[in-house]
Amino acid sequence: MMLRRTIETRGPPAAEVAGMATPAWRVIVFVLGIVVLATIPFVLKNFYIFQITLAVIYAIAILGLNLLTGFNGQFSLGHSAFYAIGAYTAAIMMDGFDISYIWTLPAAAMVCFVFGFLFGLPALRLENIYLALATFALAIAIPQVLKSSLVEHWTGGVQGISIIKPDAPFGLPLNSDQWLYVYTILVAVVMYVGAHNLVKSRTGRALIAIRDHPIAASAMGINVSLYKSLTFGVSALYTGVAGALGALAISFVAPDSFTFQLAVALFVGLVVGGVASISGTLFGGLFVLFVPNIAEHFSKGLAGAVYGVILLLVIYLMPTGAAGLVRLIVSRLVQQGRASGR
Amino acid sequence: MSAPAAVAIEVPRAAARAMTAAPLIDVRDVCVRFGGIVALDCVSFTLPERELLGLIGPNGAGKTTLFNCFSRLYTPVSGDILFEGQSILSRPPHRIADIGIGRTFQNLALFRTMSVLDNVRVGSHPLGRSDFLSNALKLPWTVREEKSLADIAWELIDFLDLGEVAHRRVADLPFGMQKRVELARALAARPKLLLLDEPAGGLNHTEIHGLGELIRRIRDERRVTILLVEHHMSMVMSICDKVVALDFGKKIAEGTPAEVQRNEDVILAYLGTTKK
Amino acid sequence: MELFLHQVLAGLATGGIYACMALAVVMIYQAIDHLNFAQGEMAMFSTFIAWQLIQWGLPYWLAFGATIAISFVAGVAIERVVLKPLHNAPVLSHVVAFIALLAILNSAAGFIWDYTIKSFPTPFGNGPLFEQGLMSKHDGGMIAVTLLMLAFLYLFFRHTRIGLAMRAAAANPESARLAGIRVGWMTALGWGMAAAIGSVAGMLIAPVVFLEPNMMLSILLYGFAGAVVGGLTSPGGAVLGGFLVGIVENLAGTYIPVVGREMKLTIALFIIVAVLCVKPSGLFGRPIVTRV
Amino acid sequence: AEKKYGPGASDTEIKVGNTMPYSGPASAYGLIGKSIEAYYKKINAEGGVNGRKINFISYDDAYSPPKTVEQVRKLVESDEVLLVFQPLGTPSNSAIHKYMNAKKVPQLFVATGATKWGDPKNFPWTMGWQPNYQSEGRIYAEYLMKNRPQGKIGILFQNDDYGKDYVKGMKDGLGDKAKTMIVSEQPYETSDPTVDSQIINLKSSSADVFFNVTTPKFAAQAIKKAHEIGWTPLHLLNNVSNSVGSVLKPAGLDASKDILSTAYLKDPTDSTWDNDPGKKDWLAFMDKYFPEGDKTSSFTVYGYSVAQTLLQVLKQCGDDLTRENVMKQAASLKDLQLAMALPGIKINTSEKDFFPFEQMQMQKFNGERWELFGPIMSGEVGS
Amino acid sequence: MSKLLEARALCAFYGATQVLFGFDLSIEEGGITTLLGANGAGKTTTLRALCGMVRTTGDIRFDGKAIRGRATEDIVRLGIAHVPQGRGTFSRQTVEENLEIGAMTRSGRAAIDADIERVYGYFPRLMERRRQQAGTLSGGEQQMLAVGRAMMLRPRLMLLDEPSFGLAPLIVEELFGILRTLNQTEKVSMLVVEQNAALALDLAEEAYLIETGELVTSGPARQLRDDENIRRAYLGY
Ligand SMILES: Nc1ncnc2c1ncn2[C@@H]1O[C@H](COP(=O)(O)OP(=O)(O)OP(=O)(O)O)[C@@H](O)[C@H]1O
Ligand SMILES: Nc1ncnc2c1ncn2[C@@H]1O[C@H](COP(=O)(O)OP(=O)(O)OP(=O)(O)O)[C@@H](O)[C@H]1O
Ligand SMILES: [Mg+2]
Ligand SMILES: [Mg+2]
Repeated sequence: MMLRRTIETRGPPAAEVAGMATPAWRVIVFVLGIVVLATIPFVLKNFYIFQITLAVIYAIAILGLNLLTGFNGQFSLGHSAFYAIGAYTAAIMMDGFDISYIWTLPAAAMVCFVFGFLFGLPALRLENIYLALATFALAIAIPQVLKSSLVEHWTGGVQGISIIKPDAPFGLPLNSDQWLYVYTILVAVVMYVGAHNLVKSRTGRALIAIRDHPIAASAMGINVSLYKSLTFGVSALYTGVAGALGALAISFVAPDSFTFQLAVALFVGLVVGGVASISGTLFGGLFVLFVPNIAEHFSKGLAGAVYGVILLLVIYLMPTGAAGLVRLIVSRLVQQGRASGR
Repeated sequence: MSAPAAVAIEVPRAAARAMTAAPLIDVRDVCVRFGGIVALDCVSFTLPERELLGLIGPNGAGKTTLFNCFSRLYTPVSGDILFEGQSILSRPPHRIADIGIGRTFQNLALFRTMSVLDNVRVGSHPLGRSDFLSNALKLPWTVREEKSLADIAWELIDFLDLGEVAHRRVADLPFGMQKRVELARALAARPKLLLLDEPAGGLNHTEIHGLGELIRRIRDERRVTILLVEHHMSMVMSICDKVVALDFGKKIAEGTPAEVQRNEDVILAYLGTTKK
Repeated sequence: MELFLHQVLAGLATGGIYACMALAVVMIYQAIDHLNFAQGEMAMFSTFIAWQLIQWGLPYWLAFGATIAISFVAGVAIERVVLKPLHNAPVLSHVVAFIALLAILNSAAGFIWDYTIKSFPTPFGNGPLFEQGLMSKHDGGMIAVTLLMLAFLYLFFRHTRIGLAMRAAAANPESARLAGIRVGWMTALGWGMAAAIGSVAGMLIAPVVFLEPNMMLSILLYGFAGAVVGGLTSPGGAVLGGFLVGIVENLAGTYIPVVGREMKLTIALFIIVAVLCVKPSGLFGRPIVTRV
Repeated sequence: AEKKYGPGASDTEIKVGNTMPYSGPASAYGLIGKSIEAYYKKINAEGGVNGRKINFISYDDAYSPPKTVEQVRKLVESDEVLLVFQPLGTPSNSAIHKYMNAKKVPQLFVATGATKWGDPKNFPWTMGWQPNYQSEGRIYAEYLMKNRPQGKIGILFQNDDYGKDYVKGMKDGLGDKAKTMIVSEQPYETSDPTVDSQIINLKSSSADVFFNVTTPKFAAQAIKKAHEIGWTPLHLLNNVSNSVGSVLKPAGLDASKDILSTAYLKDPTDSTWDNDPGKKDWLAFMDKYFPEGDKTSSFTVYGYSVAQTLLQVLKQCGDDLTRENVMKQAASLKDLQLAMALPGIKINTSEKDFFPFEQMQMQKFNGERWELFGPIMSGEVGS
Repeated sequence: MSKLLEARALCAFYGATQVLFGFDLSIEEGGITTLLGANGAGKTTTLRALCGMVRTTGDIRFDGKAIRGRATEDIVRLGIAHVPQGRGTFSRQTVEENLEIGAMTRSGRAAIDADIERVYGYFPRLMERRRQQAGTLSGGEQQMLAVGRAMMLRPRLMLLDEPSFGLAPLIVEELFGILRTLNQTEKVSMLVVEQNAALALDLAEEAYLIETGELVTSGPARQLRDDENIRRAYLGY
């Protein structure tokens, strides 16, 4: 009796939380996704390739934010700062030191991790609202810091830095937009797989436990402060890598590119994609990139208002983000399937 | 005041060294204050390994406060708590589970958005050593570690008969079941000492009886020493080896269940007439 | 020394602006247990309404009163129409709704009244308050009104039952319902009051910074900062925090060489974060203990 | 002649691309885009240019460089416009500078006064329009050297390229004397709620010349505050912020009396021009095609004028509507007198001179309107 | 005697999951009814359903008026106080503020103050802690506060979800005495959910027994108490 139940429930890990997609589903979606991704650079105009590249870059940044806010429960409205640091790291290395773009990503990752970790230390003392404020302050401050005369020598001050878009290596028959797309996708796959592994692991569970009940988490032997600071670092790392990729894609960095509006946009992307959802961040990236364009399409003078209305509608329709909606639909389908199966 | 206290400390320590059966826990003159409120007032007792001690007392007597001292959520203004002969007060809260102290919470402190299985797996956190990097890379040894943590969790889920709800979100479960999840979670790190704060809350008579059996089994089969806070006297009296009664932070009685049950102070402050 | 005094007084004057906004921030925080990022735009929009009324020929005080009333109703309406459908949504979704609201109000104001700055009249007169012109009459009047609003809020929260009901509804809606508190309406009332207080703040601030759709973007940040330094739960603390931020910012800008001038905001924010690290619930906020 | 078409041009239409901050913190400038759009509506209604309609495609970039890059790429690669016209903002234009020149697409008449837009040798596809900030700074310096050689100058400037260019122009113009004459430089950020603190610092630095390098809102604040605290220096106000309707009036006409500034376009609120045919045309245009536009704002005049400049270029192109020819014609504007430019201030460009407007005239505010005085000057930078 | 509260074919749902499967329940005016059942049977859900806190179908009448589908606060304002499972403490407010909140629907300062004193009289512990942040009270103290808060409403009907939860034996005894007094002197009707079936059946006149959302049996409390089979099978004592 006991044994039978055990076998039943133990099941395949993909079905772990009730109402999740079945593995067959997932495999199909995954394969389809790969096929679509692989064909994009050969069928679309460069401009669209560029746009999709940007969307994926934003998605990576949002993924970083999601690790922090969604999974670990630390509210941040300041991730534009880490995006900026990543972007500037890449730009300075390429422009000032002639270092290949390949090395900019690990460097940006390291730099941002350190910055994030250090910022995470005082942030430990702050609770949600206060933390939101502190990070928001960071977002406001970063453009000022970037153009300050202290660092102007490296950052190029208000003029920013122009960099050159990398060409495809090994004589691959790709133009720079196509190559950057491929490169971004490769990086994104690594980042997403890493995030997925992390979230589904012992460490990931610790992060969520801290979000849900920090006192209980520490009673379970989780070093709450350390994990929180490290999460801040990892989150900054993700966003910083996105920033470095963004610098390559735009080929230009300037303080005005990284205002708090970017931080707000990343946050919006996080929520509409789905808090604590990894795949939702892709939707978030697309949203951040395309919805302002759609809004503008309706009305120039009222672009902001249209954007706001779209945002409200999206939140009404999917209060738990795109991922939440998908989860709901799938669980409905599963239930219906079960009902009709009976 | 300090001189006799020092002497008092010296003696049992010498004695403890002499005897091989040193107490697993040794609570020494622990005092806790919140502003003007004295929550614990020089409470001392010891508990040998694999014994089951019941901690009783009226509401607000300081029972949970004592547990919170074990968890290092509160720091006593004076006194000390020794575990296996070593003070735990120098340890931060997250370094308590790894020396083998597990607990449940009176008012439930589950990870509400997580499934039962995940809650229990978080409980076994101290048994693992994977970190951000190794987990993100899914190194082979972390996969093995995951497997062994999952095995521990499943074993406990079966032990506590939670199999049917293993994948449900804990927040959606009825209260009594949530209490059992807490118990499973507390056991997942294979503790030597288990602190149970009103585990029978929300259970009916049969269930309480079953729980009593279970607690005994945990002590016997899993070799766990248990400190039990409970208001259900039937259970305390039937399973505990020893009972300590607190009132207004002071220890008012200590002894076998039968002794304590007969104690006038305990009856007056705590049991009232409905002795069961 | 004279410069120092000048800067402190000027800081007090701008601090008055922040304090005004900080009060509105505290008001909404008590009512919804969160910060409303659209608060600044709401105040801006109200001020435009006042401006429009004055343009149409209403006397100042009439327009002032009418604007407060309109803002109150509008605040209630926003809660009922925009936020009510989100009652069960997670709090981060609410924040996104605030951002949406911000975008809508900002863009609508620009569309209706365009982006050129407009002067907004002051009821206190334009001249200097003291001889040396350290502070204008308007600054003095603004600080006085701020203190009046503070007194009102203090009485409201500490000594009326409805204030308690509002805090209860924000802190624990489910239990509040079980006590018969109409949580939805409490929230709406909170929005209404926050909007009304915001409109007063806007009308007091506009003569100094000029009226235009973006006038509140940065002021709101300073308002947040002030409220947070003082303690989000304490109206008095928030006002004090506002003044403090104004003064610290000016002194940093004046006396810290090079970086001070360029990054006075950054430095001010840094100081705030430092304060929070030492006192996580603000200088005057009541620390909240959680236990298990 | 034989018809030649580049991308975006045909027998019936010419596609002109543009980016503007219609949303976000710099949305005030969106008015320029809307004025241009209205103006081309008028041109199209009147038959277009050489029989072709102008299809003005304007996108919102929210004053964010990455968005500008995206939108401009969309214009070039997806909409395939003939040229990109009047993208606004120094950072935005910097972001697309290399791209436009690599793609060989005209980046014409950019809406910023930085000097780097007039560099035909390195960037032959980019051209400015308005007098550049440095030149203007030099004009003030020249004025001071002549009239206040012992003056102690206090500067309030926006802490970005815009403000810094002005300050550079001023310093260059003062030459060796810059060090002694400038007694205080006070930067401000666009995120500062007020500039009160800076004004107090300037006053206490005992400056008797105030060089006010600000955007409209802060200009008004500065004028008002200086007046309030009884600081009455010789006040030089940069051109960007000298609109009577949208700066001086809000700041207080009284407080604005005796301010000096420069001009190259007519102030729309200045009654001097009431009988001027150029202004009458402009008013007629506003009433008919842009009735909701703000007639007191200098942005509408700006948009109107820059749109006319492009119109002239396109007219000159005739039937050769290639990108090369657009640049060629843009670089061969000779003595173009725009309707709303001050009399005598003309646009001139050449292969080597990518600064269309280079002249300005100084003016003084008399409490009601600006009074022009002195000769037409040019700051002579970069050309 | 008339029925104060009547529920017919009561069903309740959490999202798409149905938890109560259509049973009838009624409470006599001035009487005490108890609702018993094992863990997860749906007792809490029943109380929540009566207060409009979960989605329901069926018919619920209070004092003859249909109340199903009404907002919780409106139902409470009819005079129904609910001591929720988990206590629902306003943890950031002080003990006294918690009691004030309980009386939020009433007016009359003097009467409210008198009632606060009365609650302090019942639970002297709360008096000692009146200025303390309620979230820092011990579990049992919070339970007392929850009961006290419900009393502050001066209700006609009290719904008590495991009122003895976490209380020391002596206090449990006192609490049930208080409930009995309230019922007798002030004619407050009560629906009591209890795990301690013996105690509940002693207190109550009527009893309902449910299992997985369905009614097993109902009748006079004495009858249930004396029914050996039921006691064994469901009440376990
Ligand atoms: N953080 C705190 N601040 C103030 N007082 C506290 C705090 N924690 C506990 N107390 C007080 O200390 C006393 C002891 O509380 P504790 O939770 O230990 O009681 P307990 O014995 O567990 O009671 P119960 O049986 O009701 O759970 C209580 O009166 C409580 O109000
Ligand atoms: N929020 C929820 N979402 C989904 N299901 C729920 C939720 N809350 C309760 N349930 C389910 O409803 C059923 C009845 O729960 P309820 O809490 O009413 O039981 P109970 O009789 O009060 O039990 P207990 O004695 O443990 O308090 C249980 O099966 C539980 O799993
Ligand atoms: Mg306790
Ligand atoms: Mg229950």
